[in-house]
Amino acid sequence: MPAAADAPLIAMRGVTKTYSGITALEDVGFSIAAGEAVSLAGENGSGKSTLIKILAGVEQRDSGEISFGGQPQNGLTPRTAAAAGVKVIFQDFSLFPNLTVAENIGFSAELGAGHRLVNRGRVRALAEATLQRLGVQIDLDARVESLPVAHKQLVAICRALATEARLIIMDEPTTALTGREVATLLGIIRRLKADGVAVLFVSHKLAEVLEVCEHVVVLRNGRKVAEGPAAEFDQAKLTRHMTGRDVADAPPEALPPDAPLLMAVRGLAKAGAFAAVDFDLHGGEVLGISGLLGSGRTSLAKALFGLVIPDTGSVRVDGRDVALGDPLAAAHAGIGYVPEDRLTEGLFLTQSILRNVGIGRLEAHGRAAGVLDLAGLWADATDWLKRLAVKAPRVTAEVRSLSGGNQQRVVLARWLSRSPRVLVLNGPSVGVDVGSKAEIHGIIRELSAQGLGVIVISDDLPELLTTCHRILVMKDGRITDELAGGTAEADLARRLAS
Amino acid sequence: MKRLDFSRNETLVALVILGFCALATISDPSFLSMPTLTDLLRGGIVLGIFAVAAMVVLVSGGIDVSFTAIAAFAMYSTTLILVSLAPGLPWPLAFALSVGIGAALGAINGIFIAFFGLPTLIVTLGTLSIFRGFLLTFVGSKLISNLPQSMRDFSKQMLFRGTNADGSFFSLPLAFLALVGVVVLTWFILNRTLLGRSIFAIGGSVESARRIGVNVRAVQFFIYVYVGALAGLAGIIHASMARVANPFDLVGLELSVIAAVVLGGARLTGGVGTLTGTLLGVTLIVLVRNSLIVIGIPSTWQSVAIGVLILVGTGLPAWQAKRAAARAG
Amino acid sequence: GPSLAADVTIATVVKIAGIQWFNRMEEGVKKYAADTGTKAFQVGPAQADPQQQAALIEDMIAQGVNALAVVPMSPEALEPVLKRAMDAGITVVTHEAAAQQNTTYDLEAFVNEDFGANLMEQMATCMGGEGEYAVFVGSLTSQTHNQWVDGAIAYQKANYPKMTLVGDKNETFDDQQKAYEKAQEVLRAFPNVKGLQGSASTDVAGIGLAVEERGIGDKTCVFGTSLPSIAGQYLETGAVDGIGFWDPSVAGYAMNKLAQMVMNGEAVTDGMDLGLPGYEKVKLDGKVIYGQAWVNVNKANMAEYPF
Amino acid sequence: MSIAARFAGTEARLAVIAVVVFVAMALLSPDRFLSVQNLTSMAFQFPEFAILALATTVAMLTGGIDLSVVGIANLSAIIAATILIQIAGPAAVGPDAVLWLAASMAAALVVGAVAGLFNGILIAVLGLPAILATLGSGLIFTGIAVALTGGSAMMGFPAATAWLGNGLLFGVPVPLVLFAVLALGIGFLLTRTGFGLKIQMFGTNPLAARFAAVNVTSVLIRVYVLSGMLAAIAGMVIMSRANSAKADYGSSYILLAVLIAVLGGVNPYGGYGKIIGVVLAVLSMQFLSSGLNMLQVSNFARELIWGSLLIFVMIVNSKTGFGMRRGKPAPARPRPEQSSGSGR
Ligand SMILES: Nc1ncnc2c1ncn2[C@@H]1O[C@H](COP(=O)(O)OP(=O)(O)OP(=O)(O)O)[C@@H](O)[C@H]1O
Ligand SMILES: Nc1ncnc2c1ncn2[C@@H]1O[C@H](COP(=O)(O)OP(=O)(O)OP(=O)(O)O)[C@@H](O)[C@H]1O
Ligand SMILES: [Mg+2]
Ligand SMILES: [Mg+2]
Repeated sequence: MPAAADAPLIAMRGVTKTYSGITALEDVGFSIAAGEAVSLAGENGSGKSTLIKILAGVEQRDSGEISFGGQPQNGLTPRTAAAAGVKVIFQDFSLFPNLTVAENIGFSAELGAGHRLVNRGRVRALAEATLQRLGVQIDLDARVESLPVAHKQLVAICRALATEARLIIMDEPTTALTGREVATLLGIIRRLKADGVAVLFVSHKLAEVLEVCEHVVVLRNGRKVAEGPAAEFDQAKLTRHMTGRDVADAPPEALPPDAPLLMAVRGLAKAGAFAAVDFDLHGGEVLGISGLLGSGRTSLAKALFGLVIPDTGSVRVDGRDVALGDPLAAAHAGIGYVPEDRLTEGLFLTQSILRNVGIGRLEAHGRAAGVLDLAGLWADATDWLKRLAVKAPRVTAEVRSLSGGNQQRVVLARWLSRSPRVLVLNGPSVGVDVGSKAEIHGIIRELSAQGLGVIVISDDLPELLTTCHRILVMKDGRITDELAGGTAEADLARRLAS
Repeated sequence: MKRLDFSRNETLVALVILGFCALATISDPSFLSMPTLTDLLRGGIVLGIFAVAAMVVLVSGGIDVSFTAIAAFAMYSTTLILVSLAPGLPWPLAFALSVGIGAALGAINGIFIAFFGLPTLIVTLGTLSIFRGFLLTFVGSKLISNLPQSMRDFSKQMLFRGTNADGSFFSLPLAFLALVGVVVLTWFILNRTLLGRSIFAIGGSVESARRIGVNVRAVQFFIYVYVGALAGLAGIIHASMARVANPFDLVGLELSVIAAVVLGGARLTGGVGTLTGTLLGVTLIVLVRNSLIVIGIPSTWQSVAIGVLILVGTGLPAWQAKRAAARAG
Repeated sequence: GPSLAADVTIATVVKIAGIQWFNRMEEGVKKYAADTGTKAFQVGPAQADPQQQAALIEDMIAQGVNALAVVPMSPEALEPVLKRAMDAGITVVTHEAAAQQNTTYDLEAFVNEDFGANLMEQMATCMGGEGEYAVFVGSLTSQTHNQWVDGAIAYQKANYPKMTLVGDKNETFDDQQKAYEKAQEVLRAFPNVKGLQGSASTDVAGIGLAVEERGIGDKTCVFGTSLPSIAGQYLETGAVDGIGFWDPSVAGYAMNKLAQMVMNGEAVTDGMDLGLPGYEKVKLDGKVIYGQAWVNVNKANMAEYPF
Repeated sequence: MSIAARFAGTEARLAVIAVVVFVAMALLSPDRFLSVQNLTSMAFQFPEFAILALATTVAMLTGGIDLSVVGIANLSAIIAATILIQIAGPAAVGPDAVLWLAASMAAALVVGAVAGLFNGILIAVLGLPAILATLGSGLIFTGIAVALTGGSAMMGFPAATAWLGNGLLFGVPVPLVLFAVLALGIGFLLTRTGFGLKIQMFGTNPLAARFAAVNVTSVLIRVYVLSGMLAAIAGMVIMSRANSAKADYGSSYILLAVLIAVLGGVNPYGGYGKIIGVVLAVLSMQFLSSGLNMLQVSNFARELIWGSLLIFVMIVNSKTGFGMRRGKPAPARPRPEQSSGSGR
């Protein structure tokens, strides 16, 4: 037994976890030293979040050992984990939508300190200080439910950083963040490390991973397949370990000059969100839209699909005006929308995977008197699940049992099965691993080859550059710039920041 | 002064109340009088305590329909115990007994909900039948109009009395203080203690609360015990003021109480609710129930009138919220 | 019919189980069973709902009782099920349902309108034959309550022209608390009201409480149908001036006895004596048997009726 | 899907309970409970509230509730009764009577649909929580029924009216046939039609339904119209069985219908529920109720037993992982406030 003094901060051995037959983790072991940042890498569904939940005491392992500072931990609960200094930024944020920003940030601290009475001043002060440390400005009294996703993520980060921690676990903390916030966060991680705090970092953005972590652990199908110092890994090698193969993203093929005009947006405006938006989309074109947080991209995307009612302007598809502010009219005109927040906006979590896809294609399988051709519907849905290579135990399983990336494909499958004319993808690869991401990019390319117009909204600059023919840059609700696809990444980053 | 916030339920319900009072005053100028006020305050005591209890549950993301059965059970068995075993027990002890019985029954709800993890609506729908069935089968179904002296005494204690021009009295019973006490205590728990904030947190997201280490079971258990205790208090006050312990009473009120709470802005989805709103909701319901004759609505149309007011009272804020949501996208 | 009393089953089905009124009726039913050795018992639904009562009768038919003594919650709603009972050879006796079609005999303690008039007479006397009065019914859908009140109003119009009815029939939903609130409201809306007449057994208790709290017991005249055990405390203080009722236990006994007579093939005739107080000389009108079984109770004689 | 798989879980356990209750009652009073008389009597009794339970179920699947079903039932019955009494008259016989019965039935359905439309608009368009909207509208429907009739019963139907609630069709009670047809129809609707699928998806996640271009307003409105029409049918059955129509018939059926739906495994927060479960719950309740009446168990004890049964079933279900607790779904990203008027 090593003496407690030189025992690693956290050590795991043989950790195994199964969910009703599905093995999420099998015999995983590694350790994290104080002041060290370890990256946990792996494809969607490889077991990263599960491992984190076990460390945080949220889920119980089936077998294996975990020790904090040499002390074996049995029956870990969220409270004992927090007391031991383990703080977690959950992939789904785990915030309280009905409480204010201040309270969300301060709650765990109050709980951890064992106060019985709450002191609002104390809570506010802590929240304010933490927000300042991260250099973000969010109204302390706003209810979290009213915040955009990115702000929610920032609040979740603040909550974990608010109090003294020995290990901070971050499960994809940057999915909704743009370059600037990511940079700030990475800066904070460096400072934390310097203070002796350990970090367990999960991200599909491999560049970030390699930038900030000393050590890399790679999971595949719930098993540890590689481990070593970050210096020994590059993106390609990491990708190979994660997926078991090489993944290469090809640049988009050139758009044929005679591509027909598919969609024309003119003078679209909504007070406080976006203004004077004009653009055309041609058949087979992939159009990227990028911008900083709050630049109005999401509002614009929702407006295209009728979920936001614009004040003025017009959207025409195939030369016909689309009624604004009506998702049904938009869908009918052939516009599809894959939302950014798949858990609340995209999925019917407790329904089967099949139904989640099938709901998009009811009309096509309708028979007389509203009766469905169920066999056809399910065959169709199954076919799309296959085409998008959704990894699922059974197609009748609840969609919530899938990993994030597979869930995203389910939403995609739903829209693709409707054969839309224009597909608006808001963050198509948010929380999706490199392997799946490349496949989704492949799908996008394939779609455009079939003449579909695709609008991709993303913060992921390489993604935009490899998939899009053109990229629009938004700032303060206006389109300020336009670039061709295949431009250098640095160029796009500069234009975004300017 | 902040400007009136028309997107808040509280403001809208307050406006509906004012409108209704104006209407009542126009049709009968003597509407604005002390007897009206004391009658309404008195009518709001039991409903108010119930509503506060229902609000706490709604905030936690649950729903409780069994509190009326708990109240009837606690009230009736306390009276029975007093009458048959301890006729001389002073009223504070009798009240404590009823509160205790209520808390014990609430604990049964709490066990099913917190420890077995069953859905709140279903558990309380079940215990509603169980408590009522047990009471009427095994405890008794005869009403007791010979209340023990201590309860009679309590019902005759007044905070103040006054005499109208025609020589009749108006008065506000001591029991009103119980409502005030319950409101203050609940306000303190909900807003000033970590327990209270945990109730809100659970209402926002149980899973998130669990993940940051809130002892969800303990909090839920507390909620249902607390609600049971409040129901026990409301029950014994009801019996004392009505000067009869009728085991058939109270059950059937639960949906109106929940309606009052939701009128006041509490969300059925949990996490949101205020005491101000709850009291305004109760005020509206009591006001409407007690003023239809004054306005001159014929008996045959009175339930239509109440229905319309519930719809207007909830419809305005709901419509407002929906428009705001549509504007924001 | 069955020969031995012990083989005879008579089910008394009341509007709702457990309440004071029908508990008292059950005493009569039990007494009948004890006196005669008949299997006589009483059942009632847990909720005041005609459909639940119909289902209960349905079950009684299925289990093969010989006779049914029914106090219908809503007589009309029971016609089909009682018809089925009679078709199955079951003797049916009803109570508080003078218009019931499918019954062998309906037993009425009295003519409802007369009973209402009796209450009105007392109230009018108390009021000195003039002033405003208000009436309360348990529910607007209750036939008997409406008959009492209508009888009372008609009697007042004919005999006490200086009295005036204020407001509608006030509906109390058979709930003392509602009666209390309605009474408060009536007292506010019509400050000069002197007479208040209740119908449901809890009405006068609710009214009495409101009257007592306002200290106007001496200025008002409160009458209505109730039982001493419900209204007693208000009779004592004078907040309620008088109540009228008929003894449910006697009615219960009488129904069972009547059912047995029918099964035995005994004749039921006008003017016959059922051998029970208030039913010594019944009036037969078609299928309806009327007694003169009402009792007027006030502070002076309430001790004689300990239920 | 194999039959076993289709019948697994909640519904299978309910089937066991129904059988156990039946056998227990049969053992406790073998000659009476198993008599043809009793079995037919039960078959006449339950359809009226079972149809109301179907109405509640449909609303519950969207995460809403319909507390106005009894009000709608009585109001529709009173309108139908008006036609039968005032236009047809008690003396109507033969094809004439049948025609008027059909006409009154149609009128009742229209009333039910309009009342349901009213609910649907309140909930889907104005965004009222279903529990309050239908509590309020239920008071209004009942109130209108009281105002129309002055509170008294309407009687004097043509004899043919009795057929609906008391007749036999090939030896089977007509109300039972009616219930069976409706249960099958609703079951079919829920599992085999786009509308049914949309109901369940909406109940699972109203926001996602909107994002999936489901016409949520139309779905919700149609749900309450359907619920209103089912209530109207129940109203007609009650009217026929009572040979009269009145504003306060079946007042205890609201809670009973909710209890049955929930016992039948319908998730009151929406998204899950099977008609077979509701049918089994209805049967269990009826066996229990009639059996206990035969044993002369107090009707209050019956409430006690119902309540205990409900909780017992829930405990058994939860032990086997049937989680329908609010906020339980594993990825607990809090559900956003349903501004789209999900009707909770
Ligand atoms: N509650 C659950 N019930 C059943 N299976 C589950 C549950 N949670 C996770 N799983 C399964 O466990 C496996 C690991 O999931 P996990 O969420 O840990 O993946 P991940 O590596 O975090 O993926 P992602 O990158 O998409 O977030 C997956 O196959 C998933 O389907
Ligand atoms: N209806 C509205 N009224 C006023 N302000 C609005 C409205 N809708 C959005 N906004 C604001 O407009 C800005 C743009 O919002 P939007 O969500 O479109 O940004 P975004 O860049 O798409 O964000 P993200 O990075 O999360 O995708 C934000 O500051 C938002 O708060
Ligand atoms: Mg994950
Ligand atoms: Mg007097």
